[in-house]
Formats: sequence, structure tokens, C-alpha cells
Amino acid sequence: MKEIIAIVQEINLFGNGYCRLKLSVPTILDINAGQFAMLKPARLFEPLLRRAMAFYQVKVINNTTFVDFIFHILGRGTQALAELRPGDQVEFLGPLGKSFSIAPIQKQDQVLRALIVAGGVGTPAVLILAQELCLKRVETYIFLGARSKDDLIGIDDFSLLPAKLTITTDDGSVGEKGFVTESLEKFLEMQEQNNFVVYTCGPEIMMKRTSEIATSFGLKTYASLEARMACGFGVCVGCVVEIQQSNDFSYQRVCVEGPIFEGSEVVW
Amino acid sequence: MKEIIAIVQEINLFGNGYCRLKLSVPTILDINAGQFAMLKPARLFEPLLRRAMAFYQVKVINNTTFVDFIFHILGRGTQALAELRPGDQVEFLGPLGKSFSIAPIQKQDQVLRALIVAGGVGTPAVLILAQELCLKRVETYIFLGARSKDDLIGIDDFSLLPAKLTITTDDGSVGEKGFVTESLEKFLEMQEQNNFVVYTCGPEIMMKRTSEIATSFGLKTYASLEARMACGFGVCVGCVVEIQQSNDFSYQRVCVEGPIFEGSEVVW
Amino acid sequence: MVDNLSTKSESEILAIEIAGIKFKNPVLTASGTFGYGLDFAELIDLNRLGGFCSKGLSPKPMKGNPPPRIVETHGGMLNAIGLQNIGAKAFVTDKLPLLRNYNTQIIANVFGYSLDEYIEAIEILNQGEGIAAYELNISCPNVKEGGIVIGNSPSAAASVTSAVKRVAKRPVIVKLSPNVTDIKQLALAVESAGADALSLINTLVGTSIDIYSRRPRLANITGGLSGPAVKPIAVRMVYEVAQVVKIPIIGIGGIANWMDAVEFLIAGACAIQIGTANYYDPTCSIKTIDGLLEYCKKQNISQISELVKSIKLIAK
Amino acid sequence: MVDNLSTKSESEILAIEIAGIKFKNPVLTASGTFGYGLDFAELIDLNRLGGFCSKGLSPKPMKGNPPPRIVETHGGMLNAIGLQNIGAKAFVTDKLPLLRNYNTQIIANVFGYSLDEYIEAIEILNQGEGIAAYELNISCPNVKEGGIVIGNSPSAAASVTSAVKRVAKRPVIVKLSPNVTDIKQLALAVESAGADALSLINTLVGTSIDIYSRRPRLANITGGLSGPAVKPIAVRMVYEVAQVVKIPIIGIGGIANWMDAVEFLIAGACAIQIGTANYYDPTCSIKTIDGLLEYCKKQNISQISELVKSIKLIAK
Ligand SMILES: Cc1cc2nc3c(=O)[nH]c(=O)nc-3n(C[C@H](O)[C@H](O)[C@H](O)COP(=O)(O)OP(=O)(O)OC[C@H]3O[C@@H](n4cnc5c(N)ncnc54)[C@H](O)[C@@H]3O)c2cc1C
Ligand SMILES: Cc1cc2nc3c(=O)[nH]c(=O)nc-3n(C[C@H](O)[C@H](O)[C@H](O)COP(=O)(O)OP(=O)(O)OC[C@H]3O[C@@H](n4cnc5c(N)ncnc54)[C@H](O)[C@@H]3O)c2cc1C
Ligand SMILES: Cc1cc2nc3c(=O)[nH]c(=O)nc-3n(C[C@H](O)[C@H](O)[C@H](O)COP(=O)(O)O)c2cc1C
Ligand SMILES: Cc1cc2nc3c(=O)[nH]c(=O)nc-3n(C[C@H](O)[C@H](O)[C@H](O)COP(=O)(O)O)c2cc1C
Ligand code: FES
Ligand code: FES
Repeated sequence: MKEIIAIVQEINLFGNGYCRLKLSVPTILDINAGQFAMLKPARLFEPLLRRAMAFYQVKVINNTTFVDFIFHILGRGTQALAELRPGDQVEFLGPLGKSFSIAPIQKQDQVLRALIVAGGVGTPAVLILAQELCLKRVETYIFLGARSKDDLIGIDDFSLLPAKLTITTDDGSVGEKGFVTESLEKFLEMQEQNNFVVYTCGPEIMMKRTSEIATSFGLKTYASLEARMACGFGVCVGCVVEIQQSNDFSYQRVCVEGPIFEGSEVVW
Repeated sequence: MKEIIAIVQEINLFGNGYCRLKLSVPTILDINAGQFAMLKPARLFEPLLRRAMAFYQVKVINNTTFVDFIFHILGRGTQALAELRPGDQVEFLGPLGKSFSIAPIQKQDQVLRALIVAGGVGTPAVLILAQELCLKRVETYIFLGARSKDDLIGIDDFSLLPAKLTITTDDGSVGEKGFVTESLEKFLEMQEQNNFVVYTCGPEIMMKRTSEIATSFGLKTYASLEARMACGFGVCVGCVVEIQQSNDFSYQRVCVEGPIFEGSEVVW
Repeated sequence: MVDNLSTKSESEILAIEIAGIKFKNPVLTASGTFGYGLDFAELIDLNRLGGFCSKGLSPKPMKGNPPPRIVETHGGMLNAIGLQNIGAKAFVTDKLPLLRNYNTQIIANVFGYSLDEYIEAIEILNQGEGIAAYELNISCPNVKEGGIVIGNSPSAAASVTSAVKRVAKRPVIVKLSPNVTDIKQLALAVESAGADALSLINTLVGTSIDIYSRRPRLANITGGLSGPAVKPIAVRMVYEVAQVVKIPIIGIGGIANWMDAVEFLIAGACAIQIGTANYYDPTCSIKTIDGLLEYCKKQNISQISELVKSIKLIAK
Repeated sequence: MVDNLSTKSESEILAIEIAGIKFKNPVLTASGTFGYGLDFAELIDLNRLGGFCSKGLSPKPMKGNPPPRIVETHGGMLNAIGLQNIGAKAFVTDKLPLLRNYNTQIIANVFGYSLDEYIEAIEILNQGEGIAAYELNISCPNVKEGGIVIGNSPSAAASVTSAVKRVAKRPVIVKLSPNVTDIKQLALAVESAGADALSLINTLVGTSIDIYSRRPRLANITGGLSGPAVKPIAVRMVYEVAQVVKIPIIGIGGIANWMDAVEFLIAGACAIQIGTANYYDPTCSIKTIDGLLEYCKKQNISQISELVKSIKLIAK
């Protein structure tokens, strides 16, 4: 975790109100799949709090780390981030949180297959994971859902991977029509061997449903959760989610114990 | 008074932390010497309040009014204004306040002479006045004071006028060394006929001293005051200054009854 | 949904009634932030407003506090105007005749430093034509009672209320101070004393000090905090009071757009007042009316009163 | 000026003493915004801090409130964490041994829902080595007394204070609630009850409502407002309390930079705590220390205590 000033390299608006932001961070960062940063335009008085953003792409060149984020422009914080211009300074804190673990896939005698289910602005959080899985030659199936064609994120980058990619849109403007979880269920029903580990990131309702479907097929799900965050590094205890383990529950911090939790343990 | 969105045409930083801002206002505004506008970058959440800025230059072309401001970058509001870039939108309210009156000069049988004393960021407020006086062929003497060479404002524009220009700096880096009020006093002592009307804008202490000197020579002073403003158009009653008239005093609003007051009536 | 909302007029959707007064919409402007109304005529169409509250009026004109009177803070401002005003009589003779040309409800905000002063002001205003209601500002010190702030004491607030009710020819709205441990007590006391409605909140007491001169930034040392900074406190107080009183509530405090207005209505306010936002966004009240109408249409709300106190307390 | 400031060390200029505890500078971090201290070790040099206050500790661990627990507001945030904490015992056994490696003052913030709980927590903490003082959070409801908030009643606050003082082996700082009509009364009651110092302010009660779901944005419905938005109220309360008590005051509320810190010192605080700003500007405390030192040097202040309560009330 580093608290440092990053510089905007590129910024582009696209689709239905999305923004892609490339920053250069003048240090070497060790970033893993599923981690995030807290961002805020430098010297901005309002809003006060930084915004949590998952790393979409990471590249280290010499002593600089180049990081990409993709976000939906919604409220005051993302609006302010979207108004940044190349050369502007950004207050950067990261990398934060635990990463997606591919250990569960490899721990077995036989290597399992990976199944990634992402929706909306949950999509950016799984690209690095998908890259890593493919690099490790894990057989990987990716399901990406979006409301419509103009809400699809990162198709270009996901298409480059040697993974089976299924796209769904709610309105059918591209790919299969319907919810991504419907495609997922059909897919699993058709499999002879259900030797998958499921990774998911997206709207809560989508992750909950994914987790339910996975459980019904006897699969484990790792879900990357979102929560309102004040600090992003564990001190405010504001970002908790209810986690059920054995017979007790506890409130765990999405920014430290998460953002990735086992789907079956989350009290959705 | 119009409440309208203006567009940044040009913005330049210069000297010891000064900014020159040119806006286009998509309407015809009738602006007079000494009036001001309330400005704020559009959609900025913080600071809340607009900032009062005197018109420095005004030009109407077709249905658009081009207005220039010069300001010192000090606190949060002026910092935010200084970060504007061409094309950005600015919330504009103006013109506001009363204007410098040249009637006192012309009301007499014989036409009097004008004496303008300005200092620091009070300087921009008197350029239009000086232009108007020169246009009306009033014999005009201009005294501009600044801390140093790098704090002088608008010398290029003032030099173009057929007026006698005296420059003073506190450190002597250009023009006469010392306070502008010292030069003023020397000047008045040397005059055979003290048939001046005095106009002043600048730091309070400078205007107070100018008014005292003028009074001692039997001259009237019109001073353009500053006050913290919330609204700029008379509704908050926050910007008052104490004004003594006959035997009673009242608190008068700098934004409506001012910003120009008779120096001898101001309780400094 | 039975009604076809698209055929409903703005006034059918937005009209509300408080203490028998009909407002064309629930958007009012707050006392001290709208002058005597006329200054805004150049900037907005006053006829569109639900109503407005005059600058606080005392029986005699008042000079107010020495400057500096205002300080900007993060998300708000402090003011110590000292209730400078032209006096109730000048309001009746100089302002009302002009204001009567507008089709909006005029609420006269009234204050005093003693019970007698309140009554004196009300009696002058009773003579004025075109006033819809009185709003009592009780956040001022009572000089006779050793300077205690009337609005900080339920019993003092109740006695001002009942005394004013006895003479007032118009409905009386009592404006509550937020600088109290339990605003519910204050609200209940004032309700029992006969108030027709409540408005809340007035400003919170604060101060600011210049770190170089080490002097207070306000000549009065302390001032009243207003603006978006105080909104969460105001919404909480409206919510709390709405749980205990039966009379209508007008919500005030940091409202800067239609979303803020909706929040207050859901919390329990029947109408709202826009204050500080008038300064930095002079058309805020009009934009709020437009926004409320659009929100109602999109949310299938055929009459805005459906929103009032519609907060759902069940989690998730 | 006799001293040559340029030869003075940081600690000579900035050191302060409160209730017999020596702080290397007046910059502390506030309870609930600094975890148990260790989470910050990766971001700042803890040895530079005057001190820090732990997250509020109860005798037993607490799970806290269900989420959502926070809402951002203009200039601040609401929180309803529900005092989730690891409990006093785990603090003593798991955190203190690590914290003792740092050269800074550790203040254990303590709360309870009854008098007994306060005493139980203090007795556990008395066993811990390396705690400089206790800070009592009295802004929680007393379950036995029908849920009244201890900190809103001078008598309840005084009885907690004197009970804790009887068992506490370390100085006791009482942290005051701002949600009261007269904070001076509260301060005086707690001072008479034996408090060694006061800290103020805790958060202001507020709420926020989602306008589409019409549900409160916090599962707990209301929460505590903190951040720059509340600073003017906090400075006013520090100023007021400093006029009436003799014990030292620690100022809290919206401090986000050294200028804010100076303002609180001038108002009457001997030290300050940084809260919410730690979240969005994790090095804020260090920058504040640097800024205070520079300010002192530029203003020819040879010892920062010269600033304390140096407010000049004479106008102009
Ligand atoms: C670990 C993590 C990773 C994330 N990665 C991405 C990403 O890659 N792309 C992307 O578009 N978004 C991502 N988000 C969500 C992003 O942080 C929110 O969209 C953003 O905080 C909303 O800010 P706003 O200023 O637009 O909204 P506002 O309405 O101004 O937000 C108000 C407050 O609510 C919080 N908030 C609102 N919505 C969310 C949300 N969905 N999650 C968390 N906090 C919220 C804000 O942080 C802020 O404090 C991520 C969130 C988390 C927790
Ligand atoms: C009628 C009028 C005309 C003005 N014309 C000019 C001009 O042409 N060029 C220029 O540089 N400045 C001018 N000013 C002053 C300018 O408005 C202030 O410099 C500016 O308000 C300071 O804002 P800030 O954000 O830098 O300071 P901040 O420290 O952020 O200000 C805090 C608050 O104090 C107020 N304030 C601080 N200093 C002043 C001041 N000197 N006058 C009024 N309010 C103040 C601000 O408006 C704000 O509300 C004028 C002021 C008035 C009243
Ligand atoms: C400069 C100023 C003057 C005010 N004067 C009065 C007044 O005369 N009478 C009154 O009842 N309230 C007065 N108020 C309080 C407002 O009416 C309102 O209650 C308060 O500002 C909170 O609302 P806001 O946050 O929207 O401004 C004044 C507020 C401000 C900022
Ligand atoms: C998320 C959060 C948790 C807090 N927890 C505690 C606590 O456990 N005990 C306590 O005394 N104060 C607690 N506080 C209050 C702060 O210590 C501080 O008094 C308050 O936030 C005002 O300061 P600020 O505006 O600088 O944040 C908490 C504040 C926040 C924002
Ligand atoms: S965001 Fe503060 S603990 Fe997670
Ligand atoms: S600035 Fe509001 S009355 Fe002058």
C-alpha cells in the first residue's frame, strides 16, 4: 500500500457514461488480480472521500507503474474523476484489499477449470484475473453481462484471451439476450464435468444469483464485493459485510478482509 | 443583472500569482465603470459562494459580451477560478453594484480634473473609469501602486491612455519607491489648483489614507470598497460597511449601495 | 396507478396546504436569504414560488451588527447579520403593496428580544394586507430573561407562541432552533402552546478565528451556520419531530436542489424552504420546483403529499 | 523576541503537557479514525505523532451495527459503526505489545452502555502497559436509564466520570457530546466530577435518506456527522468551554490541516485530534505537525502553548 501522487496519462469517455482512466504512478507497485485503489483528484475540496476503483490493467515500465481503471460516471466523485485531464494529479492509495486466489484451482490433484461471471462495472475487476488464469493455462470460461451494447466494458481486451467468452445483454443488442446468470445456468447444466471454480464481480443481485447457481452445482464462488468506503485501508470499519462462518456471523471489512469473499459465506 | 453561463475564452497566469480571465457572456450586458460580477466555475461543489470580481475590460461583439477580469490567486475560490481552462463554463451574475460616477466632474461650471489612485488588485476596477474619463477628455492623473514589479497590473493598458501615469512600488523595483499615497500627497502639494475629483480602489488602508489626504486638500473621494459577499445582489445583508451621514450612521450594502462610497462618509 | 400523470397539471401534483394556507408547491424561500422578495424579481419569476419568508421583522427598524458579518466555511457559511431590517411598519407600507402584485404566499418572519416586541410586531403586521402567515424566529436572546435564547427553552418558546397566538390574525409557524439537546421537547411544547405549524431548522451556532490576527472572523464572535454542511442534522431533526407532532412541518437546512427537497419531504416535512443556496444559485428555487415535478412524474406520484413522511424504516 | 527560533528543536517548540502527560506535539489522532494505530504504520511514521486514541473499547468485543454504516455528505460523513471493537482485553494482549515499540502516547478510548461497563473496561485496561490516559466516550445511550445518552445529561456524565476516576490508574479525559443545548454545563459538571481533561467534540447526530427507496441510508437510521462541515460548531464549543473550565481541552472536529489546528489552539485547545481527515488524507497528521512548526517559526512563537486561548476579542 502506497499513498502517492499519480499523474493522468490518458482519459476517455465511452459508451453509456463510462470513463477509462490511465494513471502513471511513480513507483513500482505489486498489484494482484482483484485489488483496488482509492482515488481522488488532487486538491479537490469536495467530495471529501476517495473513490474505490478496481485495477483493470497494470504495466510496470522502469520505475513507473501504469494503471488503468474503467468506471461508470454516477455521483459527485466519479464525475470529478471523469473531468480530469492528461497531466492532472490524482491522490492514489493502493494497492488495497486481498486478491482473487487461483490457488483453489491448482490445489487439487487434477487442475480445475475457471468460470468468470462479471456484469456492468464489475467487469474491469476480472480482466487481470482472466489474464493470469490464461497465462497459467487454466481452461477459462468468461461470461460478461451488460444492460446493452453501450454498457459493455473491455470486450476488446477480453477477446484477446484464449478463453471462451460469452456475452449477454439485457436488451439483446449484442450477444445473448437476457441476464448473464441465465446463460451461466444453461452452460453449467450442459457440462459433463462440473469441475469449476467460479469468480464473480458485478451487481450484488447478479453475484448472489451466481453464488446460488454455483452452490447448486457444488461449486465454490469467489465474489468481489462493493461497499461504501471512507478509508479503504481498514481504519474506519465502515465498509463491512455480514459473513457467516460455522454458526456465528461477523462483520468483515470489504477493504481488508475483502473485497473477495466466498459466496456461500456472504449474507447477501 | 443577469444570471447566465459564461464561457472561458482565455486564461493566463502572470506576475506574483495573478490571473487574467476572459469570458464570453452570450448576451448584451450594459456594464459601467466600477461594477462587478459574481463568478464561480460551473458545477463546482466547493467553495459554495461565488467570488466578486470587478470588470477590467468589456467589449460587446454582436450579441456577446466579452469581459476580462484580473485577480490575485489567494484562497479556495480564486484558486478554483485560476484552474479554469478555455471552453469551461462559469456561473456569472452581473453586472452588479453602482458605478463610478463622473458626474461630479462635469456638474460644475468649469470641468474638474480626475485623480485615480489604485493599488494592488484594486487596479483592475479603475481601467474602465480611466478610459471613460479620457474619452470625455477629462484631464486625468493615474497613480498606481504595487508591492513590486511583479505585482503591477495592467500597466500596458493604462499606458495606452492619454493620462499622466505615476507608478510606485513598495520596493522600488519599478517607478517611484514607496507607497502610492506618498506620491499622491507630494503631487497635490505641488499643484497650483486643487480642482480634482479623486477615485480610488485598493487595499483599505490605502483608500483610507487617500481619502484623508484628499479631504485635507478639500477634495471629494470616491472609494470602491471590498467586503465579504455571500450573494452580491442585496439579499443577505452580509457585505455592509458603516456609513456616517449627518449625525447618524447606517450599515450599507457594498453590493447594492456600493461598491463605491464617498470616502468621507466611510467609517474606516 | 389509476391517474394518468401526464395529463395532470403542475399545480395538481405539487399543491399543498399548511394550516389552511394553499401553496402552489412546497418550495418556499427562507427568511434572511430572500430579502423582502423584490430583489429576486429580476432573477426569477416570483409567481412560480410556493411562497417566501421575509427577512426577520422587528417592531422598529434595526441597524444590525457591525461587519464583518459573514464567513464562508466548508459546505456552508456563518452569519451574524444581527437581524438588520426595515421594521414591520416599513414592510407593511413600502414592500407589501408591491409584493401583492405577485401570486405567491407571503410569510412575514418576526422576532423580538422580549414578548412585548413580538406582540408589537405582530400587531403592526396584522394591519398589512396580503400576508399569509407569520413565522416566529425564536432563536434570539430574551433580553429581559437574562439573555437566554427563547428557542433553547421549551417553556420560553411555549409562552412566546401562546402570547403571539392570542393576537395573531394569521396562522403562526414557529421556527425551531437546532441548538438544543432534544428538539422533540421544544416541538411538543410549541405545539401545545397552539402553533399552527413548525419550521426547522434555524442556524447552528458556530465561530471561526483568523489565525494571523487571532481575532474572530465575525465582529459578533459567533454566528449561525447554514448551507449543505448542516443538511444531515436538519433532516434528522425533521424526522424526529415528525414522529411526535401532529402539526405540519416545514423543512429547512442546506437544501440546494430538488433531491434535497425530496429527502426532507420523505423525512416528514410538508414543505421546504431554501436558504443559503439562494445566494450562490439564485435560480435554485425554480430548479427545485421543476425537479420535484419531474421526480413525481417519473415515480408515479400523483400528489406530492403522498411523499410526506413516507420514510420506510425497515432495513434493506 | 529573545529566543533564536531557528536553533530551537521541533520538540522544544511543539511539546505540550496535559494532565501530567508529555506529548511531543499537540497533534493526536481521533478515536475511530485510526484503528488501533498499527494500520497506519505502513503510511506514516507513528513516532512523529503527539499521540493517538484507540478505537472505542468495551469490556467485551462488539460486533457493531449492520451495514450500511457510512454515508458521505457535503463536507463530511455520517457514521453508525455501532462501536465494533475487539474488546479491552484483546487490545491489551494483542495490540499494546506491538504499540509499545512506538514512541508516541497511546490513549485508550473507552465506552459502555452502563456505569459497570465503563468500570469493567477501565479495570482491564489498568492491567495494560503503555497506556498514557483514558478517553471516555460518553455519547452512548445508557441502557439501564432508559437509553438516555449519558453525554447529553450533565449529571449522568458527572457520575460516569467520578466512578471511572475512582478506579482509573491513569488520567481521565472526558470526551463531550456536541448534541446539547449548553456544552458549558456539561463541561463544568464533568470537571467537578474530577476529569483531568476534556476532549470535544464527538459527532453530531444526523441522518440521510435515499430518495428512491425512501429508506435511511444507514441501517441504524441516524449516525454521527463528522468532517470539515462541523468545524465551525466545534471551534465555537471549544471557545465556549475554554472560557469556563480550568482543565485542559483537546479540540476535535473537522480538522484537516495545520491552519485548522491553529484555529482550535487559539480558541482554547491545548492539543487537537484529527479524525475524518485521516481517511481521505492519511498523512494529514504529519503534514499538520510540519505546518504547525513552520507557522510557529514564522510567527515567532517559541513555544506552542503561547498560542493556547490567545484569541483576541477586541474588534478590529
Ligand atoms: C473494491 C471496489 C472496487 C470498485 N471498482 C469499481 C470499478 O472498477 N469501476 C466502477 O465503475 N466502480 C467501481 N466501484 C464502485 C465505485 O467506487 C463507486 O461507483 C463509486 O464509489 C461511486 O461514487 P460516485 O462518486 O459516483 O457516487 P456518489 O453517489 O457520489 O457516492 C456517494 C458515496 O457512496 C459511495 N458509493 C456509491 N456507490 C458505491 C458503490 N457501488 N460501491 C462503493 N461505494 C459506493 C461512494 O464511494 C461515496 O462515498 C468499486 C467499489 C469498490 C468498493
Ligand atoms: C466588489 C468587489 C470587487 C472585487 N474585485 C476584485 C478584482 O478585480 N480582483 C481581485 O483580485 N479581487 C477582487 N475582489 C476581491 C475578491 O473577491 C477576493 O479576492 C476573493 O473573494 C477572495 O477569494 P478567495 O477564494 O481567494 O479567498 P478565500 O480566502 O477563499 O475567501 C474566503 C471568503 O472571504 C471572502 N473574501 C476574502 N477576501 C476578500 C476580499 N478581499 N474581498 C471580498 N471578499 C473576500 C471570499 O469571497 C470568501 O467568501 C473584489 C471584491 C469585491 C467585493
Ligand atoms: C444571512 C442569513 C440571514 C438569516 N436571517 C434570518 C432571519 O432573519 N430570520 C430567520 O428566522 N432565519 C434567518 N436565517 C436562517 C435561514 O432562514 C435558515 O433557517 C437557515 O439558513 C438554514 O437553511 P439553509 O441551510 O438553507 O440556509 C438566516 C440565514 C442566513 C444565512
Ligand atoms: C467512523 C467513525 C468512528 C468513530 N468512532 C469513535 C469511537 O469509537 N469513539 C469516540 O470517542 N469517537 C469516535 N468517533 C468520533 C471521532 O473521534 C471525532 O470525535 C469526530 O469524528 C469529530 O472529528 P472529525 O470531524 O475530525 O472526524 C468516530 C468517528 C468516525 C467518523
Ligand atoms: S473503508 Fe474504512 S475500513 Fe474499509
Ligand atoms: S453580498 Fe449579500 S447583500 Fe451584499
